[in-house]
Amino acid sequence: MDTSNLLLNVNGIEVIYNHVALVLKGVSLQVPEGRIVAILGGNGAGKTTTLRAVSNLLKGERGEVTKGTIELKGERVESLSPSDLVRRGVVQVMEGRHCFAHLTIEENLLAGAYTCRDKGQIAANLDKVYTYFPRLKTRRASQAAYTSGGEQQMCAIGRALMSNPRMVLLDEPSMGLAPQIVEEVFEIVKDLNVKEKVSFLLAEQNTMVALRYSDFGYIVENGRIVMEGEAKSLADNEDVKEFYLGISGEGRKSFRDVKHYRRRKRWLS
Amino acid sequence: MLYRENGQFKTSYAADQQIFPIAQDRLAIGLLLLVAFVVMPMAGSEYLFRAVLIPFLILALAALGLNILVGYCGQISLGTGAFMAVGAYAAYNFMVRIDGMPLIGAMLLGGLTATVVGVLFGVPSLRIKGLYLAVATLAAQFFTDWAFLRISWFTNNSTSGSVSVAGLNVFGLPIESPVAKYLFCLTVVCVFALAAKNLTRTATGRQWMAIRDMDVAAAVIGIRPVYAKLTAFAVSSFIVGVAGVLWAFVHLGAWEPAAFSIDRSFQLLFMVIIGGLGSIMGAFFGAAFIVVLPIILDQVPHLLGIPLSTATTSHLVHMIFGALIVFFLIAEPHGLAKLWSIGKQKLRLWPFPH
Amino acid sequence: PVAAQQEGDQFFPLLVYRTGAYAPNGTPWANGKQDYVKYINATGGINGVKIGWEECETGYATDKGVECYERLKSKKPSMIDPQATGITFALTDKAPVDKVPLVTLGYGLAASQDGGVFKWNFPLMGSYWTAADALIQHLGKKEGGLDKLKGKKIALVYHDSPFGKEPIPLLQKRAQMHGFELVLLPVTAPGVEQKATWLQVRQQRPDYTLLWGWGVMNSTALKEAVATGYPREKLLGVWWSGAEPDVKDVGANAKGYSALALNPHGTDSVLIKDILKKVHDAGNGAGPREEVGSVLYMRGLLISMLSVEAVRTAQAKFGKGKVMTGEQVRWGLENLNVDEKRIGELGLAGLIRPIKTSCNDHMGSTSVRIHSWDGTTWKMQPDWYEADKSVIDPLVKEAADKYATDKQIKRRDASDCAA
Amino acid sequence: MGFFLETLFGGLMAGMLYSLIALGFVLIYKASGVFNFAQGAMVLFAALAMARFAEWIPKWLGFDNLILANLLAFGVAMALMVVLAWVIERLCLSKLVNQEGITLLMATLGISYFLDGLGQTLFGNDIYSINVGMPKEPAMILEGTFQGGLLISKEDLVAALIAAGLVLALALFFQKTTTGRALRAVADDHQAAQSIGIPLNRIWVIVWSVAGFAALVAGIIWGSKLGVQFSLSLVALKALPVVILGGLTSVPGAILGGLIIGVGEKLSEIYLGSFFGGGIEIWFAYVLALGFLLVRPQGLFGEKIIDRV
Amino acid sequence: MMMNDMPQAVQAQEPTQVSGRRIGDVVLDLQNISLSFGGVKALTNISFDVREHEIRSIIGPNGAGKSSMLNVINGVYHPQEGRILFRGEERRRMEPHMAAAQGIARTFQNIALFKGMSVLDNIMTGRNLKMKCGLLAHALYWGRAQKEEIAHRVKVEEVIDFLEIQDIRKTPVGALPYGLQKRVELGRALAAEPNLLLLDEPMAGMNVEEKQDMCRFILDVNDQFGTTIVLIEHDMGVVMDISDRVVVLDYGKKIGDGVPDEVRANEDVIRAYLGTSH
Ligand SMILES: Nc1ncnc2c1ncn2[C@@H]1O[C@H](COP(=O)(O)OP(=O)(O)OP(=O)(O)O)[C@@H](O)[C@H]1O
Ligand SMILES: Nc1ncnc2c1ncn2[C@@H]1O[C@H](COP(=O)(O)OP(=O)(O)OP(=O)(O)O)[C@@H](O)[C@H]1O
Ligand SMILES: [Mg+2]
Ligand SMILES: [Mg+2]
Repeated sequence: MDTSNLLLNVNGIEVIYNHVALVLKGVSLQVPEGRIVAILGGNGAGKTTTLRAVSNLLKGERGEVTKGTIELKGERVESLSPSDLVRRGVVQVMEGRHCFAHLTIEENLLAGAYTCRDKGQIAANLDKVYTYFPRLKTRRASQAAYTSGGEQQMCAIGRALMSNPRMVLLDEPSMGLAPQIVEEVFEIVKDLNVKEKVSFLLAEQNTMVALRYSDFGYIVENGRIVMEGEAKSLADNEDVKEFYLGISGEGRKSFRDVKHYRRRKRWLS
Repeated sequence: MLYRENGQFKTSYAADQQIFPIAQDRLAIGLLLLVAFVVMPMAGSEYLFRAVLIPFLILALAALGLNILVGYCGQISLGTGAFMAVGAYAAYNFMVRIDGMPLIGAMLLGGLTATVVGVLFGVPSLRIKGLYLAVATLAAQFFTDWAFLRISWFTNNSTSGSVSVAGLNVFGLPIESPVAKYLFCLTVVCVFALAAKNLTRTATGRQWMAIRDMDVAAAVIGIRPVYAKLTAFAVSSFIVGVAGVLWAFVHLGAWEPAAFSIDRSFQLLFMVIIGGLGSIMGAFFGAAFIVVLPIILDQVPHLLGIPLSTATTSHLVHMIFGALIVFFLIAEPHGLAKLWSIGKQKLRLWPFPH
Repeated sequence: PVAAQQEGDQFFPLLVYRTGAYAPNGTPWANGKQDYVKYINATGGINGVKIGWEECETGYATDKGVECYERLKSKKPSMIDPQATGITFALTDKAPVDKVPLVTLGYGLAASQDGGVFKWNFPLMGSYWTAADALIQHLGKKEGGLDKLKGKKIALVYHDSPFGKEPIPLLQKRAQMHGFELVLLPVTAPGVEQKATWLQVRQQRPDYTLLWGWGVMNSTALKEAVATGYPREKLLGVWWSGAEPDVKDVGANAKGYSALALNPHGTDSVLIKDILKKVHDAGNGAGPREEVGSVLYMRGLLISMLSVEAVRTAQAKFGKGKVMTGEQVRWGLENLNVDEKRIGELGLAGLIRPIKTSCNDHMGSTSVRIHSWDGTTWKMQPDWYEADKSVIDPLVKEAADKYATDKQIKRRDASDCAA
Repeated sequence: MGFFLETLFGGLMAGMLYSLIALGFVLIYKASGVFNFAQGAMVLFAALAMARFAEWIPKWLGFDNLILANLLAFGVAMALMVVLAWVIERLCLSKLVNQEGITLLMATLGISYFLDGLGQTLFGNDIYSINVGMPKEPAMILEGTFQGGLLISKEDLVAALIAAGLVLALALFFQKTTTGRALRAVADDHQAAQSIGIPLNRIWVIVWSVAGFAALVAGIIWGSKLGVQFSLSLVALKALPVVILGGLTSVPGAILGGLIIGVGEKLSEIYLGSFFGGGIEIWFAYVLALGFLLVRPQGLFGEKIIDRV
Repeated sequence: MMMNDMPQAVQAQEPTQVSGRRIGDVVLDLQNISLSFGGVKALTNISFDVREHEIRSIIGPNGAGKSSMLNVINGVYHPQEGRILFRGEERRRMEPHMAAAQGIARTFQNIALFKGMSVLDNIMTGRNLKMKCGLLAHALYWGRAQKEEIAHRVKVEEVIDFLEIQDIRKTPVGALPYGLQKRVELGRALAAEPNLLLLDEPMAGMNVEEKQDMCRFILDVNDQFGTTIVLIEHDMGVVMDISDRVVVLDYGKKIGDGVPDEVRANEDVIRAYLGTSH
């Protein structure tokens, strides 16, 4: 990978929850400026934890980074508060939506612009989000808690975009979105990446789409990086194909046929 | 001996569903009971019984009852003092109005009366939630405070409104000496703790917890919120009521409504939260913390010979106490019981760090 | 220091409250108790026996009080003054078992005056019933005779607790006797909001209003009286509503308010001058110097004084210069005889009336005066009132008998009294 | 009729004073989802600071001017409340991010103990007075219209006006500013608020300072009414039914709730009390609030309690 | 996932034929259901039915009203208009716990597990309706209550084995990763031995392998116990592969209904939801 222009450099971090559960066992990854990097991996692999470690949201989960370093443009950021990071342009879209239940969709979005002081800019951003997600516009006046799962997901993404980020940590953006919207979301990602040079670190289960849109990928299992490479080469890897894309030698299997066999991932057993 | 569960394979679900599945724990509890029932009565001083152990046991019982409501069923109550008072005054009335009413009978009837009142005040919980409910339960607190002062029938027309009991005995054994009182309380507490533990590890307890964690989802899987909430109120106020009887009859002997004031309610809530919500053991930890700590803090300057005025000591005790509460919450928001279990978990891993 | 004790001392446990809602009133009281003990020690002890003492903070809470009692019990206390009615109730059952006399000067259970049933309780110098009786007598006097009270309306604004409710039976009896109307207005403790109460006072326009409060309730009542324009001259308080903390914050607005004065105050007496010299000038005072001689300080002082007298009396019988047990002190309390001469020796000549207890009478005296607030200080009025035995005694007997039956206690017979 | 009106006025004014304390609860709840049981202790602490500094400052600086003394004392007390807010945030709240409501509630109880002790250690535990020149004597109005006229306590009237002004100002603050929105976001989800760059620590210091300010005003008004002493912290208990009746999250609710509770409890005590032997106002207030809640579980203006799957 | 990701091989499936053999009568018949919240029309005049033993999917864009539909079926929402026939009987106003009593279980889109409880306890709650002991028996525990607990524990262990979550049985669910939580939620629903199982996006947030597992569970349940399943899912691969019939909602209206192939070919559906291939 091109390391000359690193935006984010995570170096061998370990994370412990509740003082007892060691979840990340030395994860290192890099996000160069203006790139889209994907973290892939199964349930509980530690994707979310990695993102939380970067955005410093671990504290609220009673987790802590016990080893390793995290650098943003060469600056150590482990001890910064999440809001400091947002000010430096790093914003996270949390897994599981986390919309502000009592606020309306529009208030949610505006709250996302907290760090932005320029009124015109805020209005423009709001417009931008509404054009990205027209569905939000029609639901702008409902309390977030009463919107559908997908609408909340759009709201969460839109809210993060309101802060003019330089880098977005996207945790499972596709979750709960209709296929069309998933595609749209990734188009938006690409769009922002190309036009506004926003970098993305995204944790995603929808490997197929994720690899299609990203430049580089890491595969995490059990708190360790087990594979990394250009998105293209990952997508061509046989193991990745089989376990993350569901394509084996003879093409995609029907979900009906997977019924009665099962193979463990090679690196786990 | 290392604290390990390795090698202790459960061969039946019954074994797996024991209260203490780990052999070392069973041993420890056995020892603890031995000390409590045999060693203490021989070794303890009168002060220890009357000023520390008896209040500790009774308040632990009340905290246990409250924990069922708050910790297991998620209904915050600030009216615990009220239910203790109902238990105490009801038992008193059964005692003085029915000839030959035995102490145990009065105690259980007192508990039952508290149950009835508890369920009555629990009814709003079907509609009102969270902190709104918490504040609304204060209605029970202030109402009973008032009722036992104002309605002289409850106090058997005592002129001052304070009442007292004498000549307690159980099956002919007098409950007068500190040791007898201690053993009586200990027995009652053990019985109720066991019953509460049983409730909480079976379907009833799961229903409560389900309601606590997410009531809509609980309803969807077939738990009736009405039933679950009201049983929690009922069981909780029964235990709290019995604790009230013990507090009044055994600990104080003579009392006025102020013995069950709002301060008591808060104190019990402290115990439950500090000890650990949703943990039987937590009630004991919490009670120990809240009963014993101030006593110790109170004496420290004295013992060290630091000349501090009574007022200053007392203020310092307040400050340290408050700071410790915050400290423990920060260390472990789920209370001392959780801290304890994390400790054990670490012990299990020891000497490997993780 | 909160304690001073050595082996071979006569131990005085001092239950106090210097914190919480009642601290402003509890503190001078506690200081008075402590200063007198120090004073006795400074003057050589009780026939050479030094007093050991330890304070324990109750915060006016019953359970804390019980805890203090249990803690200090092991030090063989001479007697105990719980400083709160609630704690007194809780200890009344324990005291006989542990053989610790309870001294409740001016408070506690009114019926406990009856030593035949309450062997270990000593509500010295007055109970809530004698207080209420004195107040009614005072009103009678103001009106020109008790019969003039007929048709009058008297309101009782009281602390809604056993403390506040105690006077009610007596007042009801008096109301029956003289034909005045008694209006009961309870105030929920601690009494920070009394608007409704005083609106009722304004509506009912009672001829007199008796105030039966403690702590913040008193000053709030006075302020509300001011705010509703109720004449302070018609407002009379019990002795727990007539100290400096109660009027201090109301100041000149409380002018004209009167209350019972169970004890003298001021710094003119020989005793106080001596205490100032031997205790405060020696840097040993429990509280600030200005507080010495204040109403509640003096009350604390008196409690310690009478306790010391009881020890003295006991020593006279059981051996001078020895440490007395709780039982012996109890005997001393039951055989107190503080006559005019002794009062003079104590340095309070003319300021208190003789106190003489007996097996049946654990109160010893019911004499009380009235003092009035002139805007800056309490001014003592000259008249002494004595409770009317014919009114009080039957009530006491009835209540004591009821207590005895409830508790399955046998009334003490003559032989017990003689012992 | 005259008496009824008088009771009504009395109730309204008492209610306004409750609102003032209720406001502190509402502010903090609204802004952080914490039910601040330390509000009572803060009122006491602020009042003690005010009373003692007003006494000490002239002594230290050697002047004798009541107004100046009060102004300086107010400034110092307010500064103290800000410092307090900062310390509470640093040492306590910041370490309890994203915890459940009940844990935070418990922490505020701890804070309340601490403040009670600290306040009395620093400032003493006697009765102190705050004299800000509140009129004490009552005024008689409408003597022509009603027999006996209507007696209005001027002190209460002034206090009620101050309370109303403060409540209004804060209501506007919440409704109109971006900070207001951020505060509500924090109350809903600490972590999500952090994730979009809302600085929890600063927000909390601000809110606790504003609550400290409300406590100071309440402390001055109640303190000049009752005298500054420990019991002041118990006044908070009278504000609780107000808070839930008005809705935990609503500033206007605190006013209206206060008025309803104030009037309700006075009328009940005077017109119903005698049937029950009196002393019913305290529980009546709670029962009244409870009754309201049965109809509207979120209080009058509270945010609807969301339960959705 | 998009249509063009789906190799042709899959479409050789003939679900109708398979269904022909096992699918029975209509168990749930929804007629002209309308539901609105204030001004928002979540469902407008929707009718469809569910047959015994079938896997019936509901698809549609975000906010189409799919979850609301499930909420209507199990009594969380009460439609303003329309009739619901369950096993031929019309249901009047009904509360969720009554639906549970009739054998309707479900999972939720936003995981609704009991956070403070272990996996085992969570799944045990699913058997709640089948447990008969009362409060007193529970308090005493030994005897009847213990027997019952153990009997049900055996059943629950079967579910745990079935879902392959043995190693996390004692873990508190709050600490589990999202995907496993979804699985536990399914376990809780299965523990109730329902005859109608409502699944709201059970595979959201899972990778292909995990989805395959989930499909396996769903198909097995359907096969072995004959449980009727109503499934909401956004992964078209899954939906088209495993469902017997699919109903498509859009903005609260029904725009398509039929076997997967029909739906896939439906112009309206393509426009509103699937999108044209690109
Ligand atoms: N708050 C927490 N306390 C304790 N353990 C936790 C906590 N959050 C996560 N874990 C544990 O950390 C591990 C990694 O979890 P994480 O959420 O990072 O996984 P993930 O890769 O994001 O999975 P998913 O794809 O399901 O979201 C899991 O085993 C999980 O049980
Ligand atoms: N309780 C409610 N109050 C108000 N509006 C609601 C409520 N429930 C759902 N809605 C609205 O009804 C519409 C349908 O919501 P629903 O949750 O059924 O959508 P969905 O089809 O499940 O979408 P998704 O795929 O995003 O989960 C949405 O616009 C939503 O905002
Ligand atoms: Mg994740
Ligand atoms: Mg949905």
